[in-house]
Amino acid sequence: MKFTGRFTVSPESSVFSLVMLPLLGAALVMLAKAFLKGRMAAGMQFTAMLVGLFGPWLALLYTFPLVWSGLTVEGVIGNWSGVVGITFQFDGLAWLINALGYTVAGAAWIYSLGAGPRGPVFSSVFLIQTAALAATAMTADIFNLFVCLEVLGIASYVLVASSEKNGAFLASFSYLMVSASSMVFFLAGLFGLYRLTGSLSYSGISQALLALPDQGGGLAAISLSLIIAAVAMRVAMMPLYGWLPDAHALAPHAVSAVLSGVLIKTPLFALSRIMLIVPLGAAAAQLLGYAGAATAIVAVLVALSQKDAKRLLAYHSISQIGYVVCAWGAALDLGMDTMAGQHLMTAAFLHAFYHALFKGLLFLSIGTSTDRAGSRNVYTLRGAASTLRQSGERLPITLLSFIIAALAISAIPPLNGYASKIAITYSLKGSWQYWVLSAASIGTIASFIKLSRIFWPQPARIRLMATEEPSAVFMPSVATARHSGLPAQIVPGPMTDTSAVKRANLPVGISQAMLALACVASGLAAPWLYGFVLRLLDSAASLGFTSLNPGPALYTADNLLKTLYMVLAGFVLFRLAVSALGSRLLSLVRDRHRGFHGLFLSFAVGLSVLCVWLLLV
Amino acid sequence: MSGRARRILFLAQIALCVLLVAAVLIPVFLSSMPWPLSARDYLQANGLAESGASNLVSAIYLGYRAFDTLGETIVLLVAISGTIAIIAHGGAVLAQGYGLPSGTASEPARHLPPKTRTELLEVVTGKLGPVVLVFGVYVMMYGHLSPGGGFQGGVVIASGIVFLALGSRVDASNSLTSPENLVRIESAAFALLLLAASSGIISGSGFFGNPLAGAGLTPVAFIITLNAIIGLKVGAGLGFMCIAMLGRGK
Amino acid sequence: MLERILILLLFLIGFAGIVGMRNIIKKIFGLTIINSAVVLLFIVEGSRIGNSAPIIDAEIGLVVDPVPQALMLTAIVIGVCVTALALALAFRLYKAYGSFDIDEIHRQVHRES
Amino acid sequence: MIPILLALLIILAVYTLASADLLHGVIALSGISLISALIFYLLRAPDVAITEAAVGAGVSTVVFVWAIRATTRRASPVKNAGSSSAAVLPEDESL
Repeated sequence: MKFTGRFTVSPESSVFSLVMLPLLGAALVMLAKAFLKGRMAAGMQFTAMLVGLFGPWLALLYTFPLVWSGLTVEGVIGNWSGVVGITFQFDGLAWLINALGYTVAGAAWIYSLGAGPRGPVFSSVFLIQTAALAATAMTADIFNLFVCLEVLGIASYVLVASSEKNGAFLASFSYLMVSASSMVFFLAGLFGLYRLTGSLSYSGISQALLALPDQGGGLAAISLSLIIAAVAMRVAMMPLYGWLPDAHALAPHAVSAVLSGVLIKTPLFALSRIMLIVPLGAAAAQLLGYAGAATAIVAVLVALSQKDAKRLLAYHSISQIGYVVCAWGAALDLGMDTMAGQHLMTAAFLHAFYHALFKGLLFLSIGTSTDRAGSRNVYTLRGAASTLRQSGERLPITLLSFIIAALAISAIPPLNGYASKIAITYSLKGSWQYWVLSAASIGTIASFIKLSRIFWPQPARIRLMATEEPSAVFMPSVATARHSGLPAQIVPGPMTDTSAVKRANLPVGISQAMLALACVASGLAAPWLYGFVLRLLDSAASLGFTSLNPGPALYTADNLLKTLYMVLAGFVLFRLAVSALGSRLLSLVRDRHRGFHGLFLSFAVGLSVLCVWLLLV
Repeated sequence: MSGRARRILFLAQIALCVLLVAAVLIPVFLSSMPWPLSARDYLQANGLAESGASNLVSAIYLGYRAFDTLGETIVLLVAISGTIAIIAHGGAVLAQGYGLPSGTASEPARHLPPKTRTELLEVVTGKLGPVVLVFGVYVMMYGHLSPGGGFQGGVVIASGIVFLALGSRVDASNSLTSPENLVRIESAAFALLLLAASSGIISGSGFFGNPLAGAGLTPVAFIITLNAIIGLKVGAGLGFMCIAMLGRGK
Repeated sequence: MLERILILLLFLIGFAGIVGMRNIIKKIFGLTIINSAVVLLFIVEGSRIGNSAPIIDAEIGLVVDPVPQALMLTAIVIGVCVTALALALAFRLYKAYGSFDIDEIHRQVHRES
Repeated sequence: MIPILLALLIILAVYTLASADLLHGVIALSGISLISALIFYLLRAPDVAITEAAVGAGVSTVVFVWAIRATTRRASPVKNAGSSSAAVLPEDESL
């Protein structure tokens, strides 16, 4: 259909409706809360969520032909002068990040309809977070990036605190202090860059730096590393991930899915926009890529040693983001104008996208199972499958979702994780990162064999133990009530959080089924999707590599054989890990609570290493 | 490890942390590069003509970089609703939704000693409140000419609202200072702000553009409008937060 | 130069407070202080290129750089918002664990779970 | 002039972090905000000065005072006074 009248939607407007629609939804939720009561308010809130989370798809569809044909929607917001105004850039990469964000946010919201949280404050903050993701994806101005990151941050502190689990307030507080302080360092870096260049837009900064003698020298290097370190903090990379396990493990399940699936990746891809054009960007990306490989292997070892199911998943998020960062760093190091760089970036994005799908599914299915079973201890919980059946789930959707997601993260064909991991290792073949990532994959398989034991039937001995001591994990609210001294109606009893989940309900099933189908479908359609992402990223660089090299072949005998070996190795590693010696060794690497200052020490160390690296190259 | 060794290790970690940060920041903070002139020169030459606001900071804040300001008001919005939700109910208000009993936003009141108001305080603040409100509106509306603007005016308005709330008698229903109304004003102002920001899309002058540029309206009118809306929103939001914290809700 | 050194010192004091203080309210004090230090840095350095406030009326000389001022308005407000949220969390932590001491809170959290 | 004010800020910052009474710390902190506002005014940034005075010295002080009155003014817990103040972290019990 063509618009023939005078009224046409400009590309710029449709791009900004990606940000404005969720914000409008948030405003509607607040209006509903302020002016309406009861069913009317609930109905309006529901409508607002629909507008905010699914309306942007229209804008994405509308802008797709533009992006596909290689155009970039760019300009200055409000048509002001570019010297001071805010520049934005909507290209294939931004389109892809938005598509990723709205997919996961939509599924997480449907899940939250069934399992909570669902208050108006939650809804509006959730929508605002989604809007900030969209804005982060398309900004090309460094101070605007700061504002977007702050909005993302403050929304996620509130969302993490909205959990009623024990320790969620501490997790939220630690996350807030670390990330707010790192944002002050971001400002200091911004000061350095502004002092050197007098400009705030990415293109202005890079042009001014290139014009300077010595390209800005030490000040430019240090300012850049301050900014990169602050963003890397949000991405939870190697030395800076200390805040993540608590925050992600204690948040409500739907929030965990969004935090792990989208929130830690968007800053990374937003950062690539400035790293590509600033001198020294490639060198910084190289170091980050190395840190990513290290993250992948270290985090998977720590994950293998966890006993809390959701903490295990949180460590896997760190490990998987390590894969993404490794490929992303290598891509930026090579440059997006090389074919290998394009393929690596495609692989990185594809893995980020697939990880969002299967990790979201993992958080939702493990969350549902552990809530119904009443325990999250990987070592003692058994028979979760039968618990699910008893709770009235006639179709074993949760169990099937878990199986699909676990197979996907373990890179078993034909699921999506297989395709993206093959894509990453294909481009890295021959380098040391290839071997590190392969080892990390073996660890992933082993730890998911370990996690899947919670669904195995219950042996008699453990059943006895389980009835004797009810799990401690699920009594937090009582403890809170006891300590806070508040009357009982303010602090809800232990069951309020889970009562909704105790019975099988439709939204929980639907959201899991949606994500499970997406995992299978995106696995089957992986070659096509690879070409799609490559083409979109390519159109951003407009070089036309797509036709030259369509990407890796998936189901070669070589790859399948390698997968078989990895599964065998994973099983061996699992046996080792649960053996007496293995569990003693693993308890050494289990996350020591290094305390609050440990978080800052790792930040300071990471920051200074990055500085030294950039000053030396 | 003994307590003493632990303490030394702890202090050593902190010293290392601060030293590393100092080493990194010294070149940034102590740099004596000349400050860039490009943005200043551009604004001094064209700022007034392009935006119509003689206060260049306002011109940037609500003109050139109004999108940042939108982000800032959103941070404030999330902070206020998050703070209230956390102090009043823990996670419960976020988790449960509409099942909560209404009017509990003033929960922290129980922790204040009962005697927070005295006769003198009541009289002084009650008389001062309207004056402060008027001053806040002045700061808010003249931000494009003189120092001040929507945000600063909003803060002054908020303190005026708090004064009125402190000054009014316990049972007197003061419609401006009731939390319900403040929440209503805040959410309505937020919706208005979003509408104003996107109105340019419909009229064709682009996102955050002056919607009536075609009709001969100068950009400064748009800046004044934004100032007023932001002032209203900030005033209501902060006033709500302070009143809830002082336990003066209904 | 002296001004820059003093601002750096202010920043480092605040940072040491965040890292080294055990009381979480004092950590929040530290956050406020480093935020102020960076704001001061922007304004002090940005004011070196002019000699009148960035308000254009009659014949004035060169104005100071208005861009850092506008940016710092945003940064100040965001800083206060984060502080308010941190205080709300600190209040909750105190109510739940009866202490502002970060180590004590850590200990209780890990004992309970 | 400016260096003197900055030196004053540093003294106040040290006092803020060192004071045993949190309420005194808050008052010193609002002093920091007010002096900063004065510096901004002297440096020809009146907008920032107004904002810092209203937001930093006003709103933020109100929130701090509320938080401290609702909890405690003491900066260090009584029972731990004198005992080892180093981080005593829990040993993670094995399975």
